[in-house]
Amino acid sequence: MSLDVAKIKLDFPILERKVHDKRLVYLDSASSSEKPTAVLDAMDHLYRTSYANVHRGVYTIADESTQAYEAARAKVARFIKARQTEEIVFVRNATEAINLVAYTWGRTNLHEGDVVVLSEMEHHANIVPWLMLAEERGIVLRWIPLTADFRLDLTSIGELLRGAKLLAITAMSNVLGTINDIGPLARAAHAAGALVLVDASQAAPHLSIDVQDWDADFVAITAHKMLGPSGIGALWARRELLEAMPPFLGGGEMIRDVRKDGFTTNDVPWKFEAGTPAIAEAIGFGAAVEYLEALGMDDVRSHEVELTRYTLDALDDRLGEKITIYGPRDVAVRGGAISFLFEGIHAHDISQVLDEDAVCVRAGHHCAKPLMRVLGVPATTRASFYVYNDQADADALVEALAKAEKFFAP
Amino acid sequence: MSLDVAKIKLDFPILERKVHDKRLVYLDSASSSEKPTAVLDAMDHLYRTSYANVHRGVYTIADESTQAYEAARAKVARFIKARQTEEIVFVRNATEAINLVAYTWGRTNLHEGDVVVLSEMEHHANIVPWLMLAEERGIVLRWIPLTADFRLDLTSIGELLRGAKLLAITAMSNVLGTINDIGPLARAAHAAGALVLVDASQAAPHLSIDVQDWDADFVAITAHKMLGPSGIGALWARRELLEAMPPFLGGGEMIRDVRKDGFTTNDVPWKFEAGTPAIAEAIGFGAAVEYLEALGMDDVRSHEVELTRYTLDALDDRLGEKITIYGPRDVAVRGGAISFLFEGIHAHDISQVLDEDAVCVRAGHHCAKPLMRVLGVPATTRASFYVYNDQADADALVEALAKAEKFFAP
Amino acid sequence: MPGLEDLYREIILDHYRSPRNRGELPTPPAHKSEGFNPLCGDEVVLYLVVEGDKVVDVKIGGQGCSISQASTSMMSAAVKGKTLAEARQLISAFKALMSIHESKLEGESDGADLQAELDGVALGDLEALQGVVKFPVRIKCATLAWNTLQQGLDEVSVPS
Amino acid sequence: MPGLEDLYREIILDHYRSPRNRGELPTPPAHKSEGFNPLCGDEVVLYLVVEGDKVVDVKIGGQGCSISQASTSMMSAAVKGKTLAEARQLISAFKALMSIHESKLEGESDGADLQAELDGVALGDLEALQGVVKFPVRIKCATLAWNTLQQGLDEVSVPS
Ligand SMILES: Cc1ncc(COP(=O)(O)O)c(C=O)c1O
Ligand SMILES: Cc1ncc(COP(=O)(O)O)c(C=O)c1O
Repeated sequence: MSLDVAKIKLDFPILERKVHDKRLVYLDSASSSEKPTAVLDAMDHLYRTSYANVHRGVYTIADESTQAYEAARAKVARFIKARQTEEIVFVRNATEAINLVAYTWGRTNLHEGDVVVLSEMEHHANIVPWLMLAEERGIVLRWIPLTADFRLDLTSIGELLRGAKLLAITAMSNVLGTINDIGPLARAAHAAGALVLVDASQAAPHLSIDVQDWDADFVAITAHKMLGPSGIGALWARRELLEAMPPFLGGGEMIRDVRKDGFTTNDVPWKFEAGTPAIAEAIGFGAAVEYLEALGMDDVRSHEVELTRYTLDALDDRLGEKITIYGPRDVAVRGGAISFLFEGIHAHDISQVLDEDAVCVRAGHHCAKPLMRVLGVPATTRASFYVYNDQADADALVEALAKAEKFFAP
Repeated sequence: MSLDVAKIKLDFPILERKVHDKRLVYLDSASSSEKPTAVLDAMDHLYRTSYANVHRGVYTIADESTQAYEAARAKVARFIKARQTEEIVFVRNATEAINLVAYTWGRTNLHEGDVVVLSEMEHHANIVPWLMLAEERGIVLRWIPLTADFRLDLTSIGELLRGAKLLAITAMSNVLGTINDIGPLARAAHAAGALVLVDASQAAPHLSIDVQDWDADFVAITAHKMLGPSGIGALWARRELLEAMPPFLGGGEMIRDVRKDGFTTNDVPWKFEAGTPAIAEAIGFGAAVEYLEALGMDDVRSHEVELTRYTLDALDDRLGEKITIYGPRDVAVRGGAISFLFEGIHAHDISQVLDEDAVCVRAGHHCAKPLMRVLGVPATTRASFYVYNDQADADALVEALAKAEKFFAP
Repeated sequence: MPGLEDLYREIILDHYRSPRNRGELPTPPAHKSEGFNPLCGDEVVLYLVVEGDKVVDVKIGGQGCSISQASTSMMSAAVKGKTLAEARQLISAFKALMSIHESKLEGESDGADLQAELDGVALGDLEALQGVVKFPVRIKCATLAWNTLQQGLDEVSVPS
Repeated sequence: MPGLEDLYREIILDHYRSPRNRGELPTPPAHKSEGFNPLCGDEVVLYLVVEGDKVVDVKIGGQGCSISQASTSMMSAAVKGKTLAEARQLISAFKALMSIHESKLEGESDGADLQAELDGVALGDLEALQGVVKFPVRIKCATLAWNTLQQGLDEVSVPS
């Protein structure tokens, strides 16, 4: 594999943790990733040497805080290849990023009967904000269906997009692992007159992404899935859109002037960052993308392709008859999230038994209930990989599953 | 003084920082406070031993993360004497807390011509969300004016509250230091049929507060001003209100079920916590309130009263003819934020010169432009105290101001 | 550190593999109620036939993890033939069994109140579920059936 | 570490204490423009009288910190009597003076382009403001007057 995982593991202090006296095998990065020392140190360093509120103080440490905060914005912009640093709005998470679009652009531009096109593999974060608008003002949702091999079924994409105002779609499914080819979809949407929102929560951690290449209008990312801290994410949007959008939250920092009878807004992106921002978290986010850049996103991806192939093969070999995998088998079009059903054993029980061997996997609907209904399953078990996982972790998964089978055997 | 400040200073690593070879004299806690090791360690410990996403995983570290996150909620609830832990909604900051109320309760209950009563000493965070509603749907704002000694002028409070739907008021001014007596105001508002939102951003760090005693309906607090990390704050609201309010942000965690044609919401408070929350930050917030509780909020308050009295006296003695203080002189009714004009020297220049002596003060409008216009000043300098400040810090301020005077003397 | 054997007692796995009283009943005379755990998708379907003050028949359906399904099966066996009052007492006792640990954690109670609920109630097989309290995330799995029972009893007591 | 003397050169304090060209002019013939720094509340009021292609009179007003006020005073002295083209060249040169440091920080330019802007322009007293670039938060104070000038020139060039 192209990453030196043994070395990478040393950067993640939590991997020294023992659970039930076993080494931690963390296979839930699609839910949230662990954090390297570089990220923890960046935040700690701020708090121990330069912490002050940003954008307002004249004194030295306030200036240092502000510069570090704005430098983090520039790092995130570079990571997703935004043309301008000011196109990055810091938010709490991808969910807030999408809601920000729904509240500001959405409530300005979407009216009764207007169409938003989603896919059946969306996460609740990219469904509920649109359902709220459907309830509130009668917008109409259309759903891109799935093929038998868990990819987007684009047979009727022309009809689906006809007259639509927005295509809101994930770049990678957190359940199926499926990678969607955004560029052509976005161009089709634009041709139909729709804007394009990309939920890159799963894509940004694992693929080299380029918001320009995608031809996207809005992109949501979330730091905690890409080695960054909790409490921070980003919305990228084309500057003209950000400038045209009304503000979202009102308060300090987002204003230019406030009088008793009105206010004027600040420049973008600050117009959308009301109140004291998540300062240390933004700086941690900056350190996370730097760490990923140092690994190289192409190597991150090829590592994941190899590890996913290895694991799919191992699951097949050892437990093929017991396990049904929900997601493409072609590793070229999927990420490292592997969802499956284990015959006769509920996902919850699988996860519980795996925990005995310190193997951490998720069980449930993965915040994608409409997809679960399409798949016809109530819950799946999901193992997912990241830069600190290796074949030994995949082996631990397979071994623990074999033990679970024995445990529950009648 | 009742706090052992020498000992407390050791808990704040940043206080070892030197600026221009001088020890840091941090007097900008009203903007944001520094953080004790206990808070940094709580977050670091999570990331190094137990970090995982909350509320979803069956495995050990996910359970540990969830328990620590929910335990933090219980600590914050206890700190402000909420009756129920579920009355605490974690948000990014006080600004988001107030906007949450404006978007959910406000957009459900406030219609054209409805009255919201504010005071002239509000922070933009408690003005702009209401100005947005004024613009969007024509609600009417009424303003409680100030007396000559910078307190609320309650002469016409009856008329101001008549027919009002909401009183939205700060418990302590971030500019004047003025403490508002919330209990009687809230009872008057309730008698007039209005609900009461208290902006406790400044009060919670410095006073022992009791949301029950206040008879409040909504209370906003922000961790970064009370020794906690950036990126986290809380909205407290009475449970019935939270239950009646529609959701704010849509996504994972806030739902009970999602179908293609609709969704149902989760129980409070999770209904308002869409997406992956600021997990480490909530835990840091919990550690911060525990640290404050260990100091004892009564001692925190009396320390501040003494230090504020000492400083006001010292400023008077040394620079009385040069300095105009904006805020009550009676330390019993004010906190430790001291705003002033220095004759002939602009606030920005004061702050710049003070930085040479590593004295950190704020210069500007302090996110309270309507108040600045009432005071008739474009900007003030503000020094503010917290638990790690002592008389030596106050002396450093006075000395540095005397030096600034000399520097700019013609 | 609690082990798997605390959670998955043999008797639990037995109820999971061979659930008692599985099936449906015509409504009416049976009353049907449904419980749902949104976090994991577990479902409990419960048919109750109450005559006078007695639960004369019970059938269960639904799907979910071993704990929720075993708990449902055990519940069905425990309430069948009981009076309404006895059934409600069982609910309280079972919830007490589940929450002693929780409340101690939060320091809200010393568990004495909860212990009182348990005194004098024969839980039988259900005691096997006590191990669940060492796995706090799984408590909801165990209580789902009982919340559904409570809901069912409430509904049959208020004739609709 | 830059010291106060880099920022507050004697000539700056002199302009701050005794601002040149302070006052108002009747409009018309003068053109009035206003600049505003929302962060700190600084204000610049600028009266320009342009005849032909020449700035024949300038007056300034407003209030703010020593840097913004001194910069305004220096600007007024520098542009008075200059042609419009010369005034615009001064704006570019001054902005270059202010941003060399900024752009180096962000690694976007090696400053060569900016240096070109400076070549051949006599900044005189204004050079004293170069120390401001070592205090990035104060750059906006220094440039406020110049942005206001630019706005004023733009407005007089487009006859309204
Ligand atoms: C009185 C008051 N209210 C609200 C706020 C806003 O707090 P935050 O920026 O954390 O949202 C502040 C602090 O800036 C404040 O002092
Ligand atoms: C595809 C996808 N979209 C959105 C989200 C929401 O991210 P967050 O919870 O950080 O807002 C997630 C993760 O849970 C995800 O996997």
